[in-house]
Amino acid sequence: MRPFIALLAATALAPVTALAQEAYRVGLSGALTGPAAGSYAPAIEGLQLYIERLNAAGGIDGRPVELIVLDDTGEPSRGATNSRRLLGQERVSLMINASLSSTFAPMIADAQRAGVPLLFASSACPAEVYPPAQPLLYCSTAFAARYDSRATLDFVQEQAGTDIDLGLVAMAIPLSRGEIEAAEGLARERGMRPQAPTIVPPPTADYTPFATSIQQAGADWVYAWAPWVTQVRTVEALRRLGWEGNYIAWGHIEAEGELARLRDANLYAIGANSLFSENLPVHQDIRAAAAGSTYPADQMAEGWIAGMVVEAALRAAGWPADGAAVNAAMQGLNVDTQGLRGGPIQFTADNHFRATQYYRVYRWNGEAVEVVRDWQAYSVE
Amino acid sequence: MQLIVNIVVLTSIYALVSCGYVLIYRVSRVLNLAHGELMMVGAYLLLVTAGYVTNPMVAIPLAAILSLTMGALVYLLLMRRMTGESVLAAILTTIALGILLRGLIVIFFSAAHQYPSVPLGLHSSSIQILPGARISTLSLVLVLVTAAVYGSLFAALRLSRWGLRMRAAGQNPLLAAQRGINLHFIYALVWGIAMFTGSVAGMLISLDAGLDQTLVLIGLKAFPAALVGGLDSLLGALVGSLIVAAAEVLLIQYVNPLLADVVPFLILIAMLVLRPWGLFGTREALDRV
Amino acid sequence: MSLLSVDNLHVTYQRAIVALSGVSLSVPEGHITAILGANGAGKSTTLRAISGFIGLDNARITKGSVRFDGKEVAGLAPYRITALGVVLVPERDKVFPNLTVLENLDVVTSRASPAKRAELQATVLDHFPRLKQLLNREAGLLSGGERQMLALASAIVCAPRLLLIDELSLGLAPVIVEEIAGRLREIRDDLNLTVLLVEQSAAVAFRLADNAYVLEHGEVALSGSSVELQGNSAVQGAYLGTGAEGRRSYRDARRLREGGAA
Amino acid sequence: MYKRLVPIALAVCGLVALPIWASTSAMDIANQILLASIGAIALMLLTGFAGQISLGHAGLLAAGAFTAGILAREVGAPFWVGIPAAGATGAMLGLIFGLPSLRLRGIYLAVSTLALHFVVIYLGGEYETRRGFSTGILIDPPLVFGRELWDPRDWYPLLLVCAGLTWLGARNLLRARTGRSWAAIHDTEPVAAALGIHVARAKLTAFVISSTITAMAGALFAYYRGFVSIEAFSLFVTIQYVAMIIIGGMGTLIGAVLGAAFVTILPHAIEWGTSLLPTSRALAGSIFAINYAAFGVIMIAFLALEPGGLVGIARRLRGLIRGRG
Repeated sequence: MRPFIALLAATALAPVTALAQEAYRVGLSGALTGPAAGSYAPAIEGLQLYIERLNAAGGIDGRPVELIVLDDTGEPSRGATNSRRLLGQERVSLMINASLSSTFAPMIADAQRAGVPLLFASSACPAEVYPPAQPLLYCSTAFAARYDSRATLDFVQEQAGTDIDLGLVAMAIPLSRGEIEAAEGLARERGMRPQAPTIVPPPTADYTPFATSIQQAGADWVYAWAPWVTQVRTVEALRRLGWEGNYIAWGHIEAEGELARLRDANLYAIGANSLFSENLPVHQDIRAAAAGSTYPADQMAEGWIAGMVVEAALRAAGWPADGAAVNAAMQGLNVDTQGLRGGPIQFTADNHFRATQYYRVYRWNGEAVEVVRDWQAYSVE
Repeated sequence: MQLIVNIVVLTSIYALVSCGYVLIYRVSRVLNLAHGELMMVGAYLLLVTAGYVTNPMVAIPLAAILSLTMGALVYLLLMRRMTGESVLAAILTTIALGILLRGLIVIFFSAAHQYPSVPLGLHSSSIQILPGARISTLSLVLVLVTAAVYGSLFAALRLSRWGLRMRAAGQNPLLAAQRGINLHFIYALVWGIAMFTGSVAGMLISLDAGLDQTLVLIGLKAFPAALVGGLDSLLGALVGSLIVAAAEVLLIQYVNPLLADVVPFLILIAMLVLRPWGLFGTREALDRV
Repeated sequence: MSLLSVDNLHVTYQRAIVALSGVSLSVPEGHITAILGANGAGKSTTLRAISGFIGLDNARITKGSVRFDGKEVAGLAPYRITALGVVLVPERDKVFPNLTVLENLDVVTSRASPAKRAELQATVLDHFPRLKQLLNREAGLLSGGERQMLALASAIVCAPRLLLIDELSLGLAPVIVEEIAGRLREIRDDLNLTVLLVEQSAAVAFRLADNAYVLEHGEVALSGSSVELQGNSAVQGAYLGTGAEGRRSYRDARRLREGGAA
Repeated sequence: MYKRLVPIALAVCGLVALPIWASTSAMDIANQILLASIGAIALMLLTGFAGQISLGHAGLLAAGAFTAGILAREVGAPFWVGIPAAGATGAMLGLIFGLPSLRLRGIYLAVSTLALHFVVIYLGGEYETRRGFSTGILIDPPLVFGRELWDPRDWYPLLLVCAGLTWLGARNLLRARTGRSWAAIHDTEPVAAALGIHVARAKLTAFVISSTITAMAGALFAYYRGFVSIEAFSLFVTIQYVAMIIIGGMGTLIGAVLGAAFVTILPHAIEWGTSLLPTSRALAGSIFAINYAAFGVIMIAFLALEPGGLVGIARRLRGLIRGRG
């Protein structure tokens, strides 16, 4: 028993890097690795690049921003350990979650107990951020449960009316299934004929059986809301079966590159982020910053927006910025997304999501990925 | 009609993967739970060879040969030390090997989703093979490859001398050694062939559906197919794969797609209770364990 | 002159049980030599020590030497000794049950060239005609006698220089043992084989062997040509139960060494 | 006898004094070690002593955690009801997990428990989505003696007591008749049967007792984390527990605890190690992979080089010292 107590002591007194006291301290726990890393790691790197660029330009009023990034591999137990370390030992004044929904609960509980605001960036927005919002919880991620399905069904109705058979595709993880089952209800209300949702278990060797059941049920349109892999594998299998219908999927960060790879005229992606091909000044900034990084620039919009929100919050909170000060500042935040999104991100005391959520639909039109329908606003009640 | 085609494709995927389990168990009495990871490593090897030479007709065979040698090396460097150890120790060594490979793959290739078909310029078009039934070219290739692999394995085990020696080593290693058969070569050969067939399956799946960590789970799903047929016979692996694949496809179509994930294991439990040594396995395999 | 000479061989099991304590014997080329002895006298251990398959249930050669054709082989890896031409026919598990008779013959590695091997296979099948009729039958389905024939045949196809046979007659009916022993003698003459035979039944041993050794408790108690040993009253008393003085109490058999030493 | 008491007394007071000077995250690690050692002792009883291979450990942990979670959420059952209820589920599952062991041995038994693991996880997933807890079940901190347990420092005494009780219970069990019957069926079942030991009953008791303790450990874990979700009970968790009893040393209770400590501390040690390297930010991306690879290498090293595990090494060291001392 003796040796392991000594080892334990060693980790306890690990060299707490003595930080210059005047830096703003922000902590992040995210899925840098693990099965879900594909859609979170690029966003985290985008945020790191933003903060580095901010510090290079003198930080906030001369003080640098110290971003502590911990990997939780999408596992709840690691998420809990990270949040205790960030709040207890690193004493951060703002905590960010960029991971699977399974890590939410322990981090929410710790943040509310420590009175430190928790920002969900690139991870799905939990229901607690919608009005009437719970204290301390904010979300800057593009996709949002409930509103995505409504916007998608509006678009489908606009294109093909309501006399259609609607296929529904989700992955067998609780969040994706929940949203698609809600969409089934919404579609039925509008008079469409929704099929029973096709829920695909994650490790699938061959997607053809799932595509067959959708095709044989005679779907004209198919709506998919799931991780990008499930969405794209299903449409590829459907095309191989000779299905010519229209397929609309949620535009994750990989969407732009993938639409160019697939070159499918009837494949729509609905999203809240703008296209990098528009080459707005902010896109150029991201490309410049992302030169030489492991992930492609067009997957970093989510992380960049999170950086904007963090900067705005810290700048509004002033110095010294403890949890309460940053939280108070975030209540009235108004962040201009410089074209990355359809509009600004506004937080109010009651709405920690955004005042209006903008959706855009795009697809491949033969030579490039083009915008089929420009920003469509939905006010968040 | 399309359902039958789907069943044939899924059967050949599971068969090509599960023959790796059967070969290793039948000859060296070791259950290789790292087969899923070895299959994934084979697919990533294709990513490496595709980086150097973009002609698929060269890249794929090159990667296949690399995986054959790697399979043999896995035996010679690691599993050879485990001969004579307890059953649990041997299984756990394969599990540990699997964990090690998973870690190394992420270190070298990052966790992102990769597409080996892009550098090779392969686009998976689809063909109409029967009225009302279409299949992707790669799936067709996979079915043909599975048929070729099983055909050559059955022939080799029946006719070629090395095939006989593999069967002999599986039945009575001591007597095989007394008759001058070099057991280490046989085991290395069989581990090589198992990784070869697994890697070919891994490559074809990744050319069709892209490549990432989840390929390992497909290896795990093929495992019940090998066991249902009896860990001990190739014919069993084929029949087992057919049963599991047919159950999955029909359940997805008519009952509830969610069951596809757990169906193979339900069949496995039923089989273990009724006939633990599987349909074609030899009962002796059970007592010996 | 002798193909195999074993000098003062000691073998212990699990570092505790002494199986052989000082066995010395030599097998002249072209001869059939037998090892006799009661159960547990160390007959099989000697064979396994010579063939190299000793390390199985952690037995170890602790002292002494085994010289084959002038070369020291004690402690060599089994497949190296087999390559030199020493082939063992084990007591149990002597055939591959799921392979057919023909496959059992094809599977073994032979020191002879492919052509010579085919010829060898043909002659051995001539000597065991019953096997020729059963070529496509699975070995597991053969009778005890046929199985022993197949084991001998597959060993001979390896073109051995020294054939070690562990228990030729075990579990077989006398008439079958007679037939196999006769066949073996013909093959020995035909192929000039050198054979070291471990045998329980002295009758079979003396009928086949030119000379013999009698082991007792891991030591060589008696040795000599078969004729001499057959005449030796002590051996008769202990093994054949037909001692000159009529019934003898078994108790004295233990002092076989002092009493009837030749 | 006296000579053995000194190290044990030292260890106990060392453990009791720990909360005074250790930091919160160190306390969190200590609590995780205690939780892990309860599960490891349970698996050691089943595989180390009774020789029944089981790859379903994570499934049992999940069953215990879900029972506690469901009761806390649906019925609002307190801590004192949740733990024994989880134990009952564990016992029931232990029977189900144990039945195949009557017919199967070795590989086939391992496989049947593996299959049961996937079934339990599937049912857990179904429950989570049916009842709308799409992001897992939140459990508020339990009330024990009127005090709300949230800070690792409050949890530590309770967990220490639980681990201690499991240790003592296991030790007495091994000395009792059940323990001896387990030792018999460990190696040669036919001989055990010949000696009149009711092999089937011995096996089933091994499975039931081990599963009950494991399920309670799962429930404790759920209360400690305040949260239950299926992602937390992947196959990797089973492999971690099996690694604990191997690295610790098969067939010894102290081995289970040492293995639990080793496997729990390893990822933190690696993370601390890589944070010292200059390129720590680049490596942060592949920490998970380095952990996985290191875990694999260490397990292989123990399996191939030192089957006796840490206990084996300790014994060998003590032999060396005594030999030379």
